[in-house]
Amino acid sequence: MLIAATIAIFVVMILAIIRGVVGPTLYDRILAVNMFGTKTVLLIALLGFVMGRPDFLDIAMVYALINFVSVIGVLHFSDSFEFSRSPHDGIQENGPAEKDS
Amino acid sequence: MKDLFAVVMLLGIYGLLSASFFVSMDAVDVAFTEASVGAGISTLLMLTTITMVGRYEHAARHKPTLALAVILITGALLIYGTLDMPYFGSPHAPANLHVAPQYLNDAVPGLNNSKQEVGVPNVVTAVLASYRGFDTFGEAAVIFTAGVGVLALLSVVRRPEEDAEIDAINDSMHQQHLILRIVIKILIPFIFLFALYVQFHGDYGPGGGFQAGVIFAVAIILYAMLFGLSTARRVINQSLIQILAAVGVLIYGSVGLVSILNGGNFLDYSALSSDPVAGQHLGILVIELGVGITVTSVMLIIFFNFAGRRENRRVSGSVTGNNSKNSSATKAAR
Amino acid sequence: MILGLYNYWVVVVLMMTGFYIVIAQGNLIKKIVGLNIFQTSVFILYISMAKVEGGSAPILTDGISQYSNPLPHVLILTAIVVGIATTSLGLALAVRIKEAYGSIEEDEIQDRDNKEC
Amino acid sequence: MDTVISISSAFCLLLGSFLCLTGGIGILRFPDFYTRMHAVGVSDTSAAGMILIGLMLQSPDGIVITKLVIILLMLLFINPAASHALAQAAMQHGLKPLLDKKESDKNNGHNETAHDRTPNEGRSLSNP
Repeated sequence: MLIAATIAIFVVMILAIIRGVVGPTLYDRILAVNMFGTKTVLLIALLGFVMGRPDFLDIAMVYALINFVSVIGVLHFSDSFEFSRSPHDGIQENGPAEKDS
Repeated sequence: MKDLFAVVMLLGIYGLLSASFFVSMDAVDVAFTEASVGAGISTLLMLTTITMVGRYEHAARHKPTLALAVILITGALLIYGTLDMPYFGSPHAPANLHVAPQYLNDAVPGLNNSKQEVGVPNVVTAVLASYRGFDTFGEAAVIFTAGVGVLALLSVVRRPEEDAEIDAINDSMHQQHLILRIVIKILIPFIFLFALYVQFHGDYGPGGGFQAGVIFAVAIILYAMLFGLSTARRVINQSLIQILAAVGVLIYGSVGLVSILNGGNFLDYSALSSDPVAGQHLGILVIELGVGITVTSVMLIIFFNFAGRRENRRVSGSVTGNNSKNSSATKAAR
Repeated sequence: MILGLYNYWVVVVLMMTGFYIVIAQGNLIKKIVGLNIFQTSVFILYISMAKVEGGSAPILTDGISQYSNPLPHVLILTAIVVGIATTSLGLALAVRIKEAYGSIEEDEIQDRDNKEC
Repeated sequence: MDTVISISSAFCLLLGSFLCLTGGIGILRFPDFYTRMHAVGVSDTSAAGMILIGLMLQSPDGIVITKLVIILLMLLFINPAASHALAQAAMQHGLKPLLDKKESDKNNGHNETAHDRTPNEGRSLSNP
């Protein structure tokens, strides 16, 4: 059962990576990273049980924390991103999202 | 990829991935460090840099054929070289036969009739702090040097009238983050508690000075990001952390000197106390503390300098920034 | 079995990816990212060499007799922290270069240098 | 008692993995950012809760359970806050939800321009 859950999480991690690579907008990528982080927390908790030494959950805690910090940091810095400096600003923000539909 | 932001995001994912790889390879301490450093701090620093140097790369690449040829040849040679290497996971690999069994034996009381030298269950901490104490001392010095280097490269002299302007920008920007601020306020004491646990539990579980230092720094960085840099500057004095960075390395070095004065060798903790094992415990605790202080303050120095530089640029460029924001808004509205 | 060497091949592929980025890309930030990948490949090399078949994490408890090799873990642990320190130094240099030259593309910097000479 | 615990733990783990998978498919297949975020935000938190509860039922001693509870609490704190911040930032940066698109596609082109203009004007007012 543990193995099945681990495999499921692996699959979801791969899906998240695909979204992170494809992701048309900035926020899609942040979302993918956030999701990947949560899945890593679960994966590490599961791996501890699979390997029979479940006393290493500290690492999972650190992951949860770091994941949060990096999402907040990314948002903080993307707020003030100097998008205006790039020539294809409007296209980057609106174009691909419309293409998806 | 032209968008450097995507590159950094993927690097963050890569850091998380390699950390989970380390867990599956039994290297829990390494995974701990990589989690906090590789996925957290380095992503943040890269992002700060990108906000300063621009988000898109715009040069066309030159012909990559030569580079491709070089890496193909090198890669082929390296793969040919691996043919002589021991198989993956083999217990008889040379790397696993020499000093490592001795470290493990020393740590296990009563195994192979060895005398217990360090008596710390976490062998990684024992090796890090005791057997290879010189190495770690060098690492602490390297980190300190890097902090000094960043300080020399990026430190800015702030004028007081700019502070007010920065405050105004921060206030307007952080009005929206009310929920986050409350969550963070609740969370930060627990993060500090957790960092202390990691710091002093390093003998018995994964953790130690390096990791705890990074977690401490992360908590303060979180505060600085949500409450504004100048608020955090008021809480944590800049010159204080610069002094603390040096104090950490000095604590480490002075442990070595004390052990010399007590008649041992440099960093020989057995001389610290009448009971060698108790001396080892004491020495490891103190030098982990030194490492933790150094890492925390160097990480803070690095972050504050990067972010401070960025804020200064933003203030000086705020007029043009506003103009272009308006123009882009009108462009979008059309 | 030659397949028992696969961990080294993964390391070689990663290392060459990082190397390629460092030599073929003109953007300084990308070069730093490439260095990071290169660095991580070395970490993976060490850690995978430390893994022992049937071994467990080197934190001693009762009832487990086979542990992985702790020595490479120590080396890599410190290497990671030093790596972030050097990375931040590199990023700081990139910021200064951007301020001095107005660009972080290698060839543009080269052009400006040539003009000034 | 043992069988009850192991069965319920297995059930929790399976449910958690299923929720995980739905979230993964959601992030890949949904058409725009906000729907993707909905998929991730909902499934992530509940899947994490389910899997951690499943692990708690299996854990051998108290300290492990305590750590798992702490992780669960942290996730319950952090995930919604992060999702909230993300959505807010996206909204403020002017990323439009894909609400009116389908309807306006069914209707004629006139409607689309009208729909498109309203959110843009709102944005330029709120973001001078």
